[in-house]
Amino acid sequence: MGEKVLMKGNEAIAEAAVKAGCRYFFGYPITPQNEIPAYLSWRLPEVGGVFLQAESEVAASNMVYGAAGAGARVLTSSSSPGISLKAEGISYIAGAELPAVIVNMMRGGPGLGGIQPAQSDYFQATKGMAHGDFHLLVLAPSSVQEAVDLTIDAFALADKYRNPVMLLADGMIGQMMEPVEFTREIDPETLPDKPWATNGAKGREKNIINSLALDPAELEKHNLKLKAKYDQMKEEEVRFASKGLDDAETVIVAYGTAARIAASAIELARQVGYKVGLIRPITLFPFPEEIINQTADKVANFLTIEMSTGQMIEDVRLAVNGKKPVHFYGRTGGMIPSPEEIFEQIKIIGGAKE
Amino acid sequence: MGEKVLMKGNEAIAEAAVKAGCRYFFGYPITPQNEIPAYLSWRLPEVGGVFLQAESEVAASNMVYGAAGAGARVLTSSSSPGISLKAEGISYIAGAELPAVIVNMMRGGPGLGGIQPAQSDYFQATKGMAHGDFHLLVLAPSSVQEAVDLTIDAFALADKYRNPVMLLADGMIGQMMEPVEFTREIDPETLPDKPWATNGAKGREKNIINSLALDPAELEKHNLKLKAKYDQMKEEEVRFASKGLDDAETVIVAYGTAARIAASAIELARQVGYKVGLIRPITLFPFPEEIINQTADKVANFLTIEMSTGQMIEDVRLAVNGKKPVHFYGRTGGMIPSPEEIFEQIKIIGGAKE
Amino acid sequence: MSKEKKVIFSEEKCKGCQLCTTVCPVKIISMSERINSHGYHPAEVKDQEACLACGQCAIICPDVVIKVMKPE
Amino acid sequence: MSKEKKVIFSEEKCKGCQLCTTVCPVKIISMSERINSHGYHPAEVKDQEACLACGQCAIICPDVVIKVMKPE
Amino acid sequence: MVKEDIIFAGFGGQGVMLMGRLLAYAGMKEDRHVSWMPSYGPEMRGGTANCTVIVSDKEIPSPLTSKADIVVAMNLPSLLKFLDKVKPGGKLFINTSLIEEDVARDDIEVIEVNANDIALEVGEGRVANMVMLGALINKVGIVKMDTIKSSLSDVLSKRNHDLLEVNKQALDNGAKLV
Amino acid sequence: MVKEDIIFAGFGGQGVMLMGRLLAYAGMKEDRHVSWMPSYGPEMRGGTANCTVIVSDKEIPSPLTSKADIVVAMNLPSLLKFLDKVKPGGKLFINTSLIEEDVARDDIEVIEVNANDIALEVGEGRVANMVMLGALINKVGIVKMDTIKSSLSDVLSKRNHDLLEVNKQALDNGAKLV
Amino acid sequence: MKEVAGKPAALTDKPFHYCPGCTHGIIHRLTAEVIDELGIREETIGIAPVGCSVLAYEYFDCDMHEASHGRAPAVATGVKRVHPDKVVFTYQGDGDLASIGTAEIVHAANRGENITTIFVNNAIYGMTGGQMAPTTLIDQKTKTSPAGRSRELTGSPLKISEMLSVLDGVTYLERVSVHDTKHIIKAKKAIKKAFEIQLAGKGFAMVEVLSTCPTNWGMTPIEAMKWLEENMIPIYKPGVLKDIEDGE
Amino acid sequence: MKEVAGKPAALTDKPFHYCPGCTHGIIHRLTAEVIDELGIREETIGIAPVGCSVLAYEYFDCDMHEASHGRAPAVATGVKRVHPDKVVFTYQGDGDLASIGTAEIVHAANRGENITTIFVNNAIYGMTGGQMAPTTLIDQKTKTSPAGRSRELTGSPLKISEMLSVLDGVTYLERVSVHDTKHIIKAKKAIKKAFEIQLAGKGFAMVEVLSTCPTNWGMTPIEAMKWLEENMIPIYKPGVLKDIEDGE
Ligand SMILES: Cc1ncc(C[n+]2csc(CCOP(=O)(O)OP(=O)(O)O)c2C)c(N)n1
Ligand SMILES: Cc1ncc(C[n+]2csc(CCOP(=O)(O)OP(=O)(O)O)c2C)c(N)n1
Ligand code: SF4
Ligand code: SF4
Ligand code: SF4
Ligand code: SF4
Ligand code: SF4
Ligand code: SF4
Ligand SMILES: [Mg+2]
Ligand SMILES: [Mg+2]
Repeated sequence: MGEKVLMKGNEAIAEAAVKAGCRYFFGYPITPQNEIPAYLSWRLPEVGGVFLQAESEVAASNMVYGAAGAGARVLTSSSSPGISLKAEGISYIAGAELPAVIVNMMRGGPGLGGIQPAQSDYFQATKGMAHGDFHLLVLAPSSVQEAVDLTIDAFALADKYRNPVMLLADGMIGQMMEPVEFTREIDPETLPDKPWATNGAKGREKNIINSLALDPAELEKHNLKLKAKYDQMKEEEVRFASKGLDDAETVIVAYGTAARIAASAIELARQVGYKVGLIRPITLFPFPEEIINQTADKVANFLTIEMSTGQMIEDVRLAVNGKKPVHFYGRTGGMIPSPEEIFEQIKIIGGAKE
Repeated sequence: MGEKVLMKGNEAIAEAAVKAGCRYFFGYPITPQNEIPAYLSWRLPEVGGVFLQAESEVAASNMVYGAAGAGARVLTSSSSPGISLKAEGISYIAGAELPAVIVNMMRGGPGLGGIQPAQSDYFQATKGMAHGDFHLLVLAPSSVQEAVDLTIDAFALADKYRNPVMLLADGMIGQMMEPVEFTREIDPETLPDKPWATNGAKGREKNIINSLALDPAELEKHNLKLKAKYDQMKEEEVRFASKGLDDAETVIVAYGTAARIAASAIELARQVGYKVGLIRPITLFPFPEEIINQTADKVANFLTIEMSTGQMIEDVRLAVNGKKPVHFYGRTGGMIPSPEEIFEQIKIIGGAKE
Repeated sequence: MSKEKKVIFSEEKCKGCQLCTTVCPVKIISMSERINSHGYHPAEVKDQEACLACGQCAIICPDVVIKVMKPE
Repeated sequence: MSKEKKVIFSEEKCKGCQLCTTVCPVKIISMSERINSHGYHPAEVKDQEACLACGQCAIICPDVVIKVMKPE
Repeated sequence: MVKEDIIFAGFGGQGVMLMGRLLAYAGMKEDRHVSWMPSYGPEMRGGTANCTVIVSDKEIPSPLTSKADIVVAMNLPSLLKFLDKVKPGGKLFINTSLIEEDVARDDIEVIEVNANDIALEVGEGRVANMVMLGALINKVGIVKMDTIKSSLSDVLSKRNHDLLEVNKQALDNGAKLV
Repeated sequence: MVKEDIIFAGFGGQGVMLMGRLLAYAGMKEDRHVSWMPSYGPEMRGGTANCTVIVSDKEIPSPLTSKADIVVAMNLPSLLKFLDKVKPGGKLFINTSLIEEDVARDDIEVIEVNANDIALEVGEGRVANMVMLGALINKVGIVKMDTIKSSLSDVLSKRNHDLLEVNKQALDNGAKLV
Repeated sequence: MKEVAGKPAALTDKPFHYCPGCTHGIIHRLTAEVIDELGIREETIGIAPVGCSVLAYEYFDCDMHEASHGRAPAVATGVKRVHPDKVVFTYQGDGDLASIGTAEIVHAANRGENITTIFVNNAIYGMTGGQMAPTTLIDQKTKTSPAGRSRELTGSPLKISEMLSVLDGVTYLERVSVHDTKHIIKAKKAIKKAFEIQLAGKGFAMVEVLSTCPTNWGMTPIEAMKWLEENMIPIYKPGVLKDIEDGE
Repeated sequence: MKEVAGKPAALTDKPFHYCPGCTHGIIHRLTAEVIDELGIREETIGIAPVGCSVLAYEYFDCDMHEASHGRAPAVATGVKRVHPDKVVFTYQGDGDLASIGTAEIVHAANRGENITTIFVNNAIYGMTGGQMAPTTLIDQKTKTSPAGRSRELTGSPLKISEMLSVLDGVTYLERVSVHDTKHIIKAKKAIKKAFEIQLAGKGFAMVEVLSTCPTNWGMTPIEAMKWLEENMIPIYKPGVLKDIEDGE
């Protein structure tokens, strides 16, 4: 521990899960996240855990549902089409208030789409993942090290809220290698007991894991309880990184891979006098509304960069709430925007300089 | 035709599909939409069509995918959890640009939830249905007659855009009986040919139904093509109904069942001097942004009413764009707001009257 | 002969399905005139002494209505 | 004996898998020194006359590289 | 504006849904706005079934009602469940063939109909619902009795058409009670 | 700020991914910021494989690069694919053992390395990649050759550790070429 | 006085919500009796399906996990892999197990997942109001086969137990019925054996129980029992389909 | 000169993207030859799976519909119900058909859906880089069974063809191999028969074709052919598993 190693994002996430005390993985192969199951297929048995390749994503998410209900720290990972198949199961996990961590290594869509990096599942992750009033807590790393750190946090957050947490990244984060350090390691034996788990009703009342409530009044109560959790997340869990907000005239909002590239573009732009800042949401739900809203009082405009045709921009606009224009630039289908392209957009918004 | 009959919403929708020239239904039972398949199970054979109960929602949506690719007008229907299972298939249908009509008779969620009416799948229907950059065209009836009319329109819109269209209603619309008139009937034989359909490459180049594009540049092009369709929908297909906007100080935005009840509340409120208007989105995607934005210049505030903890409110806020406060009142889990409750909210927002 | 009942019906749980009546070897189970709070005519045994405590009725009862006691 | 080739390889399609070499009853298929534009050494038959036009090579070739002609 | 909100409630099997549909259908024939909304779901299983019918001269906002003008309770559980739903000044029809209890409200009008007994008199226990509906129509007159009768053949499923006459008889006998 | 963007490209099987990883690993050992990004997906199947390595004194924004400082082309298809990616003034290493074509650009420096031939001299055709990497390091010096060598045992999978010495030899022989 | 029949301890006091005469109740009781007899109530985690028995979690007095429709075997796999020393059973209807959940039961069975499955085949979708199930008989009328099930359009009744018994991972598979007391007693034996196999760590065991749905069959409970006997039994023959221990 | 072997008309000119020696190419060619011989190219709609053969729509010169992973039988059902007079086939891998798509193939088969299925069993997930399939052999090393497949943890190789052949809706089911020319010729006969059955309107027909994946097996194509013969054939015995016409 504590030593730097060079790892692929996917493998680093897998190792981070183990370090977080996760001992159960259920998943189904799909590019570009296959290194996660491949890694865990030898690593979990090594630490006494269970790796099981499910017959499908539908089965995988229900195995996760079962294992989470049984009290385990449990992980599943997939990429876009596979996540869509997990939707119903995820809704059950959220409805039954179970902790679980789900990785979505996004690729281009819709349909079979492609396998290159994309960010076109933002809406799915933050809003309409499945039926019913619920939210995932969504974490968006922009480096391999951050993927590691957020994976470890993800398990803790899932337990804290008894809610599924999604690590939302793209094929680039999953496939690239960067140096990482593992500074934390959690022994699952030391984790607090889950008194609600289905592990046999020995000497206690029976436990029930369930999301059914035929009485609407009861279901409404449940919905409001869930909502209170999401509100608490909004209070306590918002994370973002920012840069150059002090003097910025234009602020780019971007997450994950897009944010890294935006940072490059900002450097280019600052070299020639454009005052550009960056707000990088790290939690996508809860979304860092407040900082964006406050920043809107100081800057001239916003530029949202996404590897999609425009999804997060809605949250940015909701946060800006009409105070300033919010521009958009996106690439899709596996195309990665270049710093130069973004710089061009900055120029268009910021007017002539020099 | 043209005679009034008293029908359940679900049965009326089923009959409307037949009248629209739909001859294929693939679905899986789920409350509260079971009258749709039950009706079509005898009605379709009567008109030479095919009713097939699929082994699951996943299979159903892929049967629809196949039948739509083969050139048919095809319907599927489900309710919330079943729609989640159809997500991947729907993403394929959208990605492959196929026309199909999907009914979601919403019930409370998440998870198994309940079976009473709810509107908590708004996000799913309008935004994050599944992975990838795509949208359904979403129609939200608020009466049985409107359900009929929109169902017939849905097939035409699906064909026009080669895009799946969702009829989004709730258990109440599906279960209630109201008088309906069928004024249109389309003979499927008279529908324009679909030259792209897979019906055998006789005397022509082969046709391919597909959503795969391994080359990111190609996939991006495809994504932009899809986006252009959505933009065209925004230009051409926005529908809404409104009432009392001339003198309104407060405008309620609500759709479907919630809008009917809001209309009651508005009557109560107007009786005692509150100037309240109603904007009822009929298309949820494309969302009637413009009318709301324009209205925001004239009124003091908005009140969004939903049978959820708050989903459409985001689109309302995006449309209002900070010009005026947007309030929210919702009931969930199958609870139906009463006109009196809504009236209370109007009083809170509108201050003391009389 | 015991004074205690051999076959006891939790009347409120009975749904009047009549299945028990079909299996009693001595045909002593009948449906009562009473209606329980769920609106069912519950099954009853008037002639307790004729009961063989064979348990057949309890075996087929889908609603765990019937307890059968055997004198030891 | 015909002047035309009996067995014709679409060299650009060949992936050098060598499967054809294993089935030729007269063992006349060998891998060429050449590299095609995909970087594979294509299979070839130098001794066309020895070819029986039996089609075995074409039957096993996974890439539809081989056309076999039989003099009529 | 005339608008009547009516809740019909009873055991599944007592034909409460049909009573509601028949009333709604007749309302439609008289060119009124109508809606019929059933309770649905697994609670039907052995429990109570109910539906809400609204007949109005104007568009009907919600097909459900928080306070009904009229509640028809065909059995005791239904009475207990819906008693509070009758709006002050409203009417409550109770099937005294199955309900012996007294009604614990004095701000409403209670109409007692021994529907099952009358139905048996007609010779068909199953038409208690029509007896009750006959009483209702005669008392409240939301739609014309003739419209109800002429709607019967449209609303009753074909296989019950042999019961048309008995149903009409039941309607009449019910009407006579109030 | 020193930042080098390098693309390694060749057939799958030529070990281009390993060249990249080794360089990135050595960069990490020298406490630089590094990233390694592979091409991925079914195009690997028989097609070209490539990876982008960035070694920098500052945080690395994008692990991909639109214009590389250095491109290493181990075969012809790779050369054709990546020639345009070399930034003006940049360097192009080509494996002349497999590439006979001339390079049609004169705004870049072309370094020719007959990597396969040299590898065969070392007695192991598979280490052409190390020959090339040796040449690269000697020419450009992004990291120290010693760091590369000491990284070898960490980066090579255990079952190839018997090839450690051959690899080092190849690195040296490659270095000598430029 | 000795109680010869009554409520098993592994059932709660909650009255079943099932329709009058529905044999789900019998099968619940048998399962609970087996749990009692094996003394495993405190070690057992039951997986309830989506189907009429969706509320099974209220009736069994052991830990219960409500699955999503059809996925009980996957949920059970998740639970069992976390607690291999505990007893895990699924209780599933024919829509649940033989239709939407086909993949999950096939793969749990093939993996030899060490769980017990009670498969309640009533040839119909009870909960949703009587739609056709894969196990619906030819010519049987349902809400979605109003003219009777057609072999031509929808195939034959799915013999999923016969199909599963082909799989190596299946240790024990028996089909039983509850249409009369003799068969009920046999059914209980089979259920007991299916749990014992799990306790012995011997792999996947399943009991298919032929069951009635008076409501959606449109019959009285007594008629339903008869219909089961006369119509289902000839198609779904009771008996041991697989028993590895018997070398079968 | 007469062409005794060459490119069938039902294949386009597009070179396959398959790895060197991958037998997907052989199976494509056989299927195309059968389509040619039956003269049905202009009547045929093929359903491509998600798997290495995902691009099959580029190779077959007939109408093609790309399915989602595992759902080809459902997509085929949709197409066939709209065009009952056309010929519809699915081409599916073992991950596609025997894992994620289990429910879809079971139910298409049980319905006796009048389609033809070519099932390419290479005991691995080719496209995604060599993960374990349900058909992976015991002790076979894959990316997700790095120590070799364990029977205890993941069960035995899934004999899905044996399983399907139990179903009434299956008219014809044969397992063949393409590891040598003799078997290839037999494979073609089986594929032809499977199409002929559809043409005769006789119901569901499927051919399981044992196939290689040199890349993910980590072998040369020649070694892979041998490995198939020596390791797969004993487990997956070629032969007719069902042929209703033969009264079997
Ligand atoms: C994903 C999903 N699809 C469909 C349903 C609706 N549904 C509930 S139970 C059921 C089938 C019940 O039939 P079966 O499994 O045979 O059980 P039974 O009620 O007959 O005991 C269905 C389709 C659902 N809840 N979720
Ligand atoms: C829903 C979904 N899950 C997973 C994948 C990833 N995936 C693509 S192909 C494949 C399996 C391929 O294996 P197989 O079906 O055996 O075909 P082969 O490549 O071996 O011919 C998988 C899991 C996907 N594209 N979609
Ligand atoms: S125990 Fe036997 S004899 Fe006694 S009532 Fe029951 S069935 Fe009849
Ligand atoms: S079997 Fe049980 S529920 Fe049915 S009538 Fe007898 S006691 Fe009542
Ligand atoms: S046709 Fe026969 S003899 Fe001729 S090259 Fe091919 S395999 Fe050899
Ligand atoms: S079998 Fe075909 S691809 Fe393989 S070497 Fe021979 S000709 Fe080339
Ligand atoms: S609907 Fe059928 S299966 Fe369900 S409880 Fe009623 S009788 Fe039993
Ligand atoms: S990965 Fe395997 S199955 Fe796929 S093309 Fe290559 S050899 Fe064939
Ligand atoms: Mg059932
Ligand atoms: Mg495979």
